[in-house]
Amino acid sequence: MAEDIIVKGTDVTVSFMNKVGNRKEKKTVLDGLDFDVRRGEILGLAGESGSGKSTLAKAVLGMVPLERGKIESEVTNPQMIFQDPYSSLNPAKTISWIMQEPLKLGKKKYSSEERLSKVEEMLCEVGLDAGYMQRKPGELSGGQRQRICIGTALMQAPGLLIADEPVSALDVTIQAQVLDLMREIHRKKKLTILFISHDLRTMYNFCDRVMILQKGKIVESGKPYDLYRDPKEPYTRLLLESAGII
Amino acid sequence: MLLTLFGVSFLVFAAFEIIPGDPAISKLGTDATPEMIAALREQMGLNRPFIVRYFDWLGDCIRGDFGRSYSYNRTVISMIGDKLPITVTMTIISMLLVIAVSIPVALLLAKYMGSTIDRAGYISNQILMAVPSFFLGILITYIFGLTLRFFTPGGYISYRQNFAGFIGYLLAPSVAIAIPKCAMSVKLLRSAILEEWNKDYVRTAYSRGNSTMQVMYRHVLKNALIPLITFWGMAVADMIAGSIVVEQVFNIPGLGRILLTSISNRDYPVVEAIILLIAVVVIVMNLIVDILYRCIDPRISK
Amino acid sequence: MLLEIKNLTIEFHDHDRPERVVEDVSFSLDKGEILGIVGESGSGKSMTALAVAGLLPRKKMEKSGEILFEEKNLLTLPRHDLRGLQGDEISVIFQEPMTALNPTMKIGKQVEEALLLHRHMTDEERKAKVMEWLEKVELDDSERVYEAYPHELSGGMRQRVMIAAAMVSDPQILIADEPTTALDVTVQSQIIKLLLKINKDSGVSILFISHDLSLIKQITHNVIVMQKGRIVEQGDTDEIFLHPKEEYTKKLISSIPSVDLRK
Amino acid sequence: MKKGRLILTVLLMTMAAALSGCTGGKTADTPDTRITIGIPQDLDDGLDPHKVSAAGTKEILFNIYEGLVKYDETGALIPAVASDYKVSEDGLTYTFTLRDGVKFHDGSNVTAEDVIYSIERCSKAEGGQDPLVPPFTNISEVNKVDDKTIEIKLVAADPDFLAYMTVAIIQASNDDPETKVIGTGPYKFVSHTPMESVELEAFNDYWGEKAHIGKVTLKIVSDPAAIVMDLKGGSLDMFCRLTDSQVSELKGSNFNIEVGTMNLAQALYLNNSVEPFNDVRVRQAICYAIDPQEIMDFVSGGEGTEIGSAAFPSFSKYYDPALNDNYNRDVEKAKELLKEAGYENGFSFSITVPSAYTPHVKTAEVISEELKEVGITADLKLVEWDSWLSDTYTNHNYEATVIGIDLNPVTARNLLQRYTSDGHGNFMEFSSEKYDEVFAKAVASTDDAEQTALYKECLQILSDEAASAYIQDLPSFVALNNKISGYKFYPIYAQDFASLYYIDEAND
Amino acid sequence: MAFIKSIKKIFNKYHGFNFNAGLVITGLIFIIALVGCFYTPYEPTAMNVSIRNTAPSLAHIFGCDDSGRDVFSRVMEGIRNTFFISTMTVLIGSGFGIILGAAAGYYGGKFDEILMRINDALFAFPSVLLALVIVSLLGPGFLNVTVALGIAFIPSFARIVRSGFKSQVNMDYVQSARLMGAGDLRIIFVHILPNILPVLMSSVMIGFNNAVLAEAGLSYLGIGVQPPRASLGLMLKDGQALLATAPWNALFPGMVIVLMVLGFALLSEGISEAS
Repeated sequence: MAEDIIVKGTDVTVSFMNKVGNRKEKKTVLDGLDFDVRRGEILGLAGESGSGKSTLAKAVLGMVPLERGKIESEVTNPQMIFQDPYSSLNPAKTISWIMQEPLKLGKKKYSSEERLSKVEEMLCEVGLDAGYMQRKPGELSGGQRQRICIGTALMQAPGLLIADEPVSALDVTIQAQVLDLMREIHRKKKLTILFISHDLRTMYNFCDRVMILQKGKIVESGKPYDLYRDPKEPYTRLLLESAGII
Repeated sequence: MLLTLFGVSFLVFAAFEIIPGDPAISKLGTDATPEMIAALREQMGLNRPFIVRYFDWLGDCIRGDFGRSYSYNRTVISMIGDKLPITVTMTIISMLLVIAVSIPVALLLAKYMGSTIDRAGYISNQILMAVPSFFLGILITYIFGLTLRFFTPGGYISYRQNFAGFIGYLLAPSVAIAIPKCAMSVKLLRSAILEEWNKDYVRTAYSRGNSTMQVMYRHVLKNALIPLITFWGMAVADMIAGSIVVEQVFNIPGLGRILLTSISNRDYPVVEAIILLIAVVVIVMNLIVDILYRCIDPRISK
Repeated sequence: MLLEIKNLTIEFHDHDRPERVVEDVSFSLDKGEILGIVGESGSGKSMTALAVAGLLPRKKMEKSGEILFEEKNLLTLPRHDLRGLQGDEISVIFQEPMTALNPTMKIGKQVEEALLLHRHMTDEERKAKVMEWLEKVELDDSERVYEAYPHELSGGMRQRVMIAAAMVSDPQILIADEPTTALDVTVQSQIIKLLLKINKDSGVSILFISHDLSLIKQITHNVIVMQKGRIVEQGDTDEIFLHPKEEYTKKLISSIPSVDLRK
Repeated sequence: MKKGRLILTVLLMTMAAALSGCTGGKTADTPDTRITIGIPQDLDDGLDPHKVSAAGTKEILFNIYEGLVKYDETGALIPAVASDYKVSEDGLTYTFTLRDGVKFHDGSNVTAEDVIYSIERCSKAEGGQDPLVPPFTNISEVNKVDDKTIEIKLVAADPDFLAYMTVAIIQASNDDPETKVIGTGPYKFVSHTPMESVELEAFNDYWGEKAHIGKVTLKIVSDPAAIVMDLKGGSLDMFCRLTDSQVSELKGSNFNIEVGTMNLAQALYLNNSVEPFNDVRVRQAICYAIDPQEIMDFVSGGEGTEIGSAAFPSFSKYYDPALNDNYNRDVEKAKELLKEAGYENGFSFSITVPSAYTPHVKTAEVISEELKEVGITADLKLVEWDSWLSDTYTNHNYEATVIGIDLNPVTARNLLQRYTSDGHGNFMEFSSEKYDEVFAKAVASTDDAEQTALYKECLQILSDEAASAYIQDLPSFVALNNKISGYKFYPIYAQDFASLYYIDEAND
Repeated sequence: MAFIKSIKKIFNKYHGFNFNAGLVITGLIFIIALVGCFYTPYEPTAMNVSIRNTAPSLAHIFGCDDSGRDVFSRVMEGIRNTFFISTMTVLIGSGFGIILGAAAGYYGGKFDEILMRINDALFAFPSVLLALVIVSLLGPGFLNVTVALGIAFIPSFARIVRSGFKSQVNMDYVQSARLMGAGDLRIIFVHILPNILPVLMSSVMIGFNNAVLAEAGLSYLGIGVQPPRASLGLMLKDGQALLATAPWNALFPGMVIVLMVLGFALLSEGISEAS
């Protein structure tokens, strides 16, 4: 792979059998996809529900078997943050336990003091403070929880962070703050981010590149400015119009 | 489904390999000489290796021949066939009682949510669930049989002689079996109704101008019945097991009594046939529950 | 004036100390007007809408002020009369199309329920009215939809069914509580267009609740901005979007990601 | 001396006949009277009189089948199908004269062929199996003298042989006695619904005194608690072998309680081949530690009769009450014996008891309490009847057990052969040369008095060597509806329904 | 460590009516069982013919049974035995139930299919016969009944744990734990288990009262606790025959069974209500 591309997918196809009544039906979710993720970029992946964007994320993480094609990735420990803040943090554990977990599991061994100081440090980085250590996910707001998720994901200094609709469940003002945080982290740590969303407006200011996905196929991709100014594919134009951008 | 049946049949057959006691000895009684025992074992084919006997027996069962009872030397089918209607009728009556009692009571409790009636109903529910069925049987016989003379204890009338008397007598034991299951059904239905009540479509129904009763009967009850049906499916299996104990107390010669007597007589063919029968009934009940599921809840694909 | 609300206040009493959810809210709704209520979660916008629809829980709740509709105060109206209005004069559509419909009841029977409760019609008349509205909400193959169950339809189709079920009895007021939040962008814009068409054709006034400012901008004539149960600002939508007076409104408007394609 | 014996038996017979005749005062009952009798177990080991083994089944068949002679309630053998019989001088030939007018239930007359067929069926050993009645191997030949007389020749004289002549007489033409239940007794077999009930009906052409009650229903009641409730509830008129707690429940109800004995020897049977019971001193220590009277107080409210050895009271010829005082409760003596045997600080063992018999279970509980005072801990192991039958009784793997041993036929030889070293059914594993020697002499002697003395000496040895810790002959409580009377206790397992009758107000 | 912390958390979080009532009843019974180990007013097996079947009196508050033994002392011993058997039964049942249920729920697929089939087979098998097999395998008596009941309870626990795991396994926090490199075992026992603890706790309580009922049933049939030791089921059975003349023989054990079962039922309600 070219040295600046860290993940390359060629002819990626994923399908699964779903039982309708007693007949087994093959449903293709990703259909011969070619894509690449470059080091240090924020790549946007736009598409409506059923377009296969989450499945693509899982494919990149190697959690879904490919029917055809292959994905080469030099990233050793990719991490992911999710849309629903309520199910993305273990409700039975305290924040400090949750954030120490990646340190316990990582290859580098840390003593408990080192772990606590790293957690405190990360909490500040994501705009919270040590006071949150002993609290439980149930006691926090959606925005605070998403910040904890980001902090936890960064604990193992991942080569790639996949964000699956991280802000769409939050209030508009909170969304802006969380996106700012992610942009700052991207800048400071040169972190490559795969940003999955259905909201083209948010992606315009956030992503370096945007790929439009429809029914498992990449319709179009490019810089947001070029893409939004003269969309070549009718589907892209439809999305932009529905979002009131053009 | 067949796998389960196969599993049960193997478990039963293996069980009697382990339980001590030998059918030949139990048939010949105390003054049996060792030679007589050996000869009878030969005649019964007990000396053949376990596996051979198992597959022979399984083969016969599939062909519908469940062999002859060791102690009664009548065909197993005639014996069970004669007793099956008794236990089945009792289970059906108990089932009807459970359904007839639990739905109105649960609706009542759901209607007066949180009031004193709800609390009192709740406590009595818990108590009724806590009473062992044989204890219940005794209390019922004592109160309704001896003191109030509603029925003559032990006065079982066979369905051949007089059907009304037969049903009349079975009412009391059916009540003893049904009560714990009624309490459980009420509890389950009540919590299911509570759960459905918080769902969005109830609010939509209210927004259309339905009164509370209309919302309950047109929308919630049907959906709340779904978890209950699963419970009733499983409850039938418990009821049959429960009837074994209750048949003792009410002196009813049903399947339960045959099972217990045959176990103590080491009457292998009869026991194995009865247990297979119970397993079949349990599996059939689960099947019926699935089918009921499908027609009530369209979400499950046909 | 079709509907007038004067210093509406709602207090919850189920926790130890009473929690004031809506405080001193007053506004009015004219015939054929589309009035938006916008605010973040916890601003009380849904509570206000539910109060108008008469769907607030009766217990552990203190309500004061007036909601006047045809000279009747909906807050103090006896339940029987309130039920006469619900589904007939005032209808509601909700946010989650997946759960707002009864999963085990056919679509046709759910849409006709308002008619069943409020109109004396023969079965044929009722079916005709339902089929008429299923076509009006642009559902293709309305015959199949009539017989179908909710889980067999997509999110967008289900929301159209909700609209049909609400409009079938020609209500005067339609309350839409975040109707498109759970839908895809493309489907969202179709539903908005449908609501605008219905408003134009039947003159029904719509109370549109949302947290999405760009949506409010597209559909509403006037808007009310709420924060923590109080009205921060209200008035003509375009006027407020061009130069908002209150700090909070400014902050809200600025947080919409702007797409400036001119540079 | 032999002639004297002969006259004695004849005298007895005439007296019995006379006696039965004059209980009088009973009118011939109308056929529609009925009685429902509860029985604890179903007749689940078949209905063939020659093959049946369960005591519960034999009790009932007593009413349907009769032998050439039959027992009466005193235990004496009275003529039945045979009107009378003569025994030859050397005791080797028995001649029976058939009673005329004896009919089978299907109306056919009893012929000599039927009698010969019945006896040969029991003595022939089909295919290497033992004969149905083992002592019949002593019969050399059975021949028909004429239509009315049968002659049986024995290989060796046997004073008890007459007892074996109670074997049921069935029709020669009856190829399947299991299903064709036709006998000569006072009651006819009507039907048997397994696990439910057995129906009998009075046989109007019975040769002897006709049964008073027309229909008898035997209803199976397997749950002890239900018995009392069913009696009080009115669905049962009679139940045998109740426990004393059930009897106390029936006080004040419309039931009379008849008290008799169970005719069995209940004891703590010790497995003499097992440590430490192989030491006679340990066995004697246990006898000293146990107090039969206290057991009787607990188990049956003081009822029941103490026994000192294997014979039970109604076997009056051999029962010797003096043996009861052989081991009166003496804790010090028991400890002394234990010390001698090297078990100062006691030992522990388990008593296996069939769970279905409440009296035996309660006896074991009392024993384990009593043994505690001597430092011996006995814990109970309840097993099902079938496990007891095969594990304990047949395979002898147990330490101690509490059970009652009854007798059928009621002969001393049958009672005592069990204790001989190689005796059939010697589950106690008792063996003492002295005992074997005396028993052999007793069997061989032909003089009755000498034989009785020798058998008594055997019983003495059993007590002295403490083969088992003998306790009691359990009381037999029978609940009978107070409108019915005439219940008779028999020394053998027999329930005589024919003697029951309704006390009609009319004929009192 | 986390496990104990969450148990502590659960207990101090609940305060509903059910939970308190359940706690009071179970606590009372537990204390009686505990005291029963050291002191009982009379030797439970001491017989005294003079006081056979005497009515409850100051000396014998629950009266005396058919062999003149103090019913109250026997009930205390009975509670201890029944309590012990039920606890062991639930421990065995839930222990294996968790392992099997977790594996079936977490991995799903073929393994789940086979496990559930075995489960159904065990369900369809009358527990009476199962208990008989095990008791005859190991001999009657105290421990063997516990093992028998324990095994008979595994299917129901496995089913509950399985449904608990099925609902948790697709949650996002499980996926992120996997991404961080957590092994399956760690995910099952450290991550998922604490979240289904409330459901498990309430089913443990229901399991408890079914165990008490089952033990009573088995003793009724003569399998299980051997006389002269006492168990509530056995006392109930013997007491039945004396319902008219000495009803306290049956009523007090029966009442204690009902109380015990009621206590656990309320406790389980309290837990499931609050979770």
